Amino acid sequence: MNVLIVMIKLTVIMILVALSLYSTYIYVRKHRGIIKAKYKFQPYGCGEELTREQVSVGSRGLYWSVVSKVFNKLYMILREKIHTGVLGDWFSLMIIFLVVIVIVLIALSLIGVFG
Amino acid sequence: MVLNEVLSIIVNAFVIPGLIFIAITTWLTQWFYRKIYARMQNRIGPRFIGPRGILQPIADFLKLLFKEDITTIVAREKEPIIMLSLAVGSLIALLSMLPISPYPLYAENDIILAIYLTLWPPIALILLGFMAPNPFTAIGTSRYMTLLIVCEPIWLLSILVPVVLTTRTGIAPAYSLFSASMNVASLWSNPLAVIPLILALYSIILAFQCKLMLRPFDIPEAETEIVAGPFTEYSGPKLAFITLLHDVEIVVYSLLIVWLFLGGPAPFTLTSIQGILTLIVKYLVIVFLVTWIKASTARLRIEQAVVFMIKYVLPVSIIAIILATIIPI
Amino acid sequence: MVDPVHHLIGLTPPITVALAFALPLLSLIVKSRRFAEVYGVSATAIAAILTAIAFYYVYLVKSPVVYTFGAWPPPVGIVYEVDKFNGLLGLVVGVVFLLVAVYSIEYLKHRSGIEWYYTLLIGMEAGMLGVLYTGDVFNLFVMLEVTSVTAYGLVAFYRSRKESIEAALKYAIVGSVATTIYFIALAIIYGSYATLNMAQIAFKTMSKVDYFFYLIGGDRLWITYTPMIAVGGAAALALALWAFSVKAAIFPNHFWLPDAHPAAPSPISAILSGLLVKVGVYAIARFLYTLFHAAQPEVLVDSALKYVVEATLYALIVLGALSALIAGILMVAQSDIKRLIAYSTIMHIGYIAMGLGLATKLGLEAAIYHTINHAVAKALLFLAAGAFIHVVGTRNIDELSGVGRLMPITTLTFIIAAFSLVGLPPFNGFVSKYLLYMAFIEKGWAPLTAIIVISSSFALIAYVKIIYGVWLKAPVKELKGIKDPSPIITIPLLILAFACVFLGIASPYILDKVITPSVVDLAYNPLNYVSEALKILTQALGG
Amino acid sequence: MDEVILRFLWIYTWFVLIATIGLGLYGIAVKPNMLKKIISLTILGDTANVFMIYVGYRAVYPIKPPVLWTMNPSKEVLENFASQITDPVPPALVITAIVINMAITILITFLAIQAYRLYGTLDSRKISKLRG
Repeated sequence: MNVLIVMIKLTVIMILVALSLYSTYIYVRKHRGIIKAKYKFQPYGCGEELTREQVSVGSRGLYWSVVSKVFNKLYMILREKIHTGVLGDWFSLMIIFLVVIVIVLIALSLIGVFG
Repeated sequence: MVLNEVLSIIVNAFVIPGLIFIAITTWLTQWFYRKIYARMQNRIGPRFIGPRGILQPIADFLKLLFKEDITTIVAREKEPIIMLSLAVGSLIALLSMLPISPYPLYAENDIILAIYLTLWPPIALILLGFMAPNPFTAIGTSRYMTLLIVCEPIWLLSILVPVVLTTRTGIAPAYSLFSASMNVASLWSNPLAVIPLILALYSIILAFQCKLMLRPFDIPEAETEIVAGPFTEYSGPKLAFITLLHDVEIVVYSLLIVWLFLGGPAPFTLTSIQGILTLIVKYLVIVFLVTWIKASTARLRIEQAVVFMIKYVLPVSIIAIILATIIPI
Repeated sequence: MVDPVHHLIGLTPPITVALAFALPLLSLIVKSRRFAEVYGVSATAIAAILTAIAFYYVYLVKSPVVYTFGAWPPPVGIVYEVDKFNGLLGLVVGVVFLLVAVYSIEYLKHRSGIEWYYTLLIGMEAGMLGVLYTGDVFNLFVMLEVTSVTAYGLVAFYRSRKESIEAALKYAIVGSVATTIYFIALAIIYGSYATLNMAQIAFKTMSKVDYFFYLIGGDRLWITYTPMIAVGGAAALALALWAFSVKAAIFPNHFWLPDAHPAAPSPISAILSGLLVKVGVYAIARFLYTLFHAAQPEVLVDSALKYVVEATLYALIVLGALSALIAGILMVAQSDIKRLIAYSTIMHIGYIAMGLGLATKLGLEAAIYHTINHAVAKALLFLAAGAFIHVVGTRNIDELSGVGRLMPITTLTFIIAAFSLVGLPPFNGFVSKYLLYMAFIEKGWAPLTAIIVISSSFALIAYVKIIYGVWLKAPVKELKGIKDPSPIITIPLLILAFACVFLGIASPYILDKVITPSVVDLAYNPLNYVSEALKILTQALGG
Repeated sequence: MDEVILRFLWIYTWFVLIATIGLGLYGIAVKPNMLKKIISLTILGDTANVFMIYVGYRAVYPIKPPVLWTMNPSKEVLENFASQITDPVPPALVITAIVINMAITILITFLAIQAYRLYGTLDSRKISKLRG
């Protein structure tokens, strides 16, 4: 059997199961009325009132806090030393790379020719 | 021919290892798990409903399912359920690739497919966390994603170990979850192959804990700290589906470990009574192990957890896969 | 007698160039905005039809097709040689350009200078098709310059914005250094192999025959085979691959990309990310696999070149892995929606480079299929992001919050593209990533798959960040009157989204019928590529 | 003696060319001023052109321009011609490259002028709004 056909079959299984579960939910929902009480529909805030603006965390603060804690050093090197946005810094890296590959490849070919 | 295909898909989706099988297994597993977890904490556990409380998980699930469905004004209404259903579906699809299914789906190189199927539940949980905006869900979900970055490669490499080993013994189809599960038992008699297998088993159990947010990696849903992490806003049927997904994950991943690392019913076959008993015993051992780790550890901080995984688990899995590719078989 | 279809195929880039340069002149006469738009769309449609003809012809009738300009035979005249590999990429270019040209009508409807925009757009398409179809390394240089100059111009399209001018300036300097270095590589190639025709270079790297092409030149150019030619070949390969890695944005030559791609208008970003970097990838693949036979190093006549080619392949894998990791790490930290997507391009180019570096059949299939899938999905991602930007007028993810709820079609297509790039089954990105994993495992380098997983999970997080910001987050301010943009924008989005799903679902068929033949044409059938070009010469010399 | 001097000059010129390429790259990498970067870029481009011309040149006398005077040459005339001329292909390539270089230099200079208008400086360390 081709693996990609297996993939399609698995997708079908997945969607079948998902559909049956989803229809269960819809069935349950239908048989259960909703009581309109305003406080129920407020976001949970440990007893505090959350305004619309406070509900969502800014996407920057969301990731940056965790990531900067764990991979702090890596980010410092990558952002402050390499991706500085200054053309000269980029070029020094690129030209080092150019010189290295030219020297390495020519050396290898010389080894191949004479060795 | 076509009928046969359709039948196999229907059986896989709904009977074995589909919804019926998974419902029964999940129910019994949750009862077992709660019982021994309680015992480890010097409690009794479920007691009143059914003999020795065996019907308690079903009662809990039904109670949650028929409660009122509350969606806050900023949250999404039906998308969480769609994501959760897809995640459960992906896990059942994963099971239908194992020999436990009467019509197993397999092909050459299907292992990556299996690994990608296990990616659906994390995605569902992440999106779930964000579908009900709240500071707590946001913090919990971002922690969960940080954990995922370190635990996904470990998960992949550890699963690859038995597959690579069995393929190197020349078994067809190559790199297949099915053939690896059928033939891994013979590797345990090879002293050289045992080393990578044990290393991989160690790392996959820790990755399991991490993926499922079990202690010591329950940082995303840290109770009393950030309420319930990604699930803070959920109640009623949605919470029922979340617990369902969590338990199905435990069942499916334990079965995966049992088959892929311990060879399922080996040394017997699945059709014999001894085989089924062996399978159940192995399964219970894995569930017990996971519960034991959960009960006996305390929660880490997020950066501690990440550093722990990078320092003590990721190198082990890398060593395991390198050994698996180089040792003579 | 030349088959008339050959004329159509060979003349595709020149026709497109002519269409590009006619537009400013015509717009002097017809001073209507509508005219420029219709002209732009029809010109790209003509190019798309021509590329489709080329694709059809090379797949079903004959491959490769050689077209000689002015009927001058190969060593003297310029040759366009289309095989299944570049025919396939040409089709992708044609289709994406057509969709982008349609999309641009609505996206730029409040901007002036639309005729210049379309001139540059069609010019860039002409350059790209030229780079893909050409069978001559110097013509590749010229066409690369055409593509690059139009790209610099389009990045600076918003010429009163600080960031676009800055990005364009940096991009232009970096890019022109790269092309100059490539020109030096050409000098070395010409000095070593005494020809600029790809088929002939491919022939000379694999045979010791003192070939009769050296009609011109003194004793120094009467090159009989000596092992020292390998040194020239190595130097040329090093310089050329460096130059192409700038165009393809492979670490450490990727710095210009995250600046340049977001600064352009969104449809241009889609082209830059989806197609322009692929031109660099194409050139790398062509040089390594057709000219220097990296997939079958045993046919190389110099053992020295074997070392060189193998070292280059290792370098590609290492650099591809580094690109993927670094781009993944930096992607998470971005707060500008287009900059984030631009970093993802670097990551995927890293994957493609790794696939190219593996030099196995599976690896090459993965690389080529991923090239196409990424072109489609990334174009869709940029166009969908552009639709958000068009409606709301900001690129900051936080300021876009909640917009997606009011724009369901755009959000749906965006999510499909994001999931495809993360590699969830059954979308197309999964299939090519799957091939890449299997290529690594098959080669016995299973630990390297961890790099793909780590970078993919970074990508997942980054895309979830956008999905969260755009769709799930509660709106910060009152959103009024925001709805899905007009069908001119949404129809290209839906077509590309359908392509994402289709390329995933139909992948067994596509792999079998399209990708594998193109891999064979690229890497495993060098004699075919060479003999087609040489046949013409023999005919010209009279048998 | 002539041979030695010729050889020395030949090698010396190659050395100078490679050094000039290095100089151009150095200027682009190190000089902070955008205008100086552009000047270095033109130095690099012109050196590349000279390099190309040198590839087509022969240090073997007699040298003739690659122009054939007879309409229907015989085989001997052609062979004699081919052994004496310089290679005409590199100059043809260089002409194309010069035109392209000019176009690019004009474009980059325009961009630099525009950058000066917007940023008020040509210092590449200060033109770094985009980063990270």
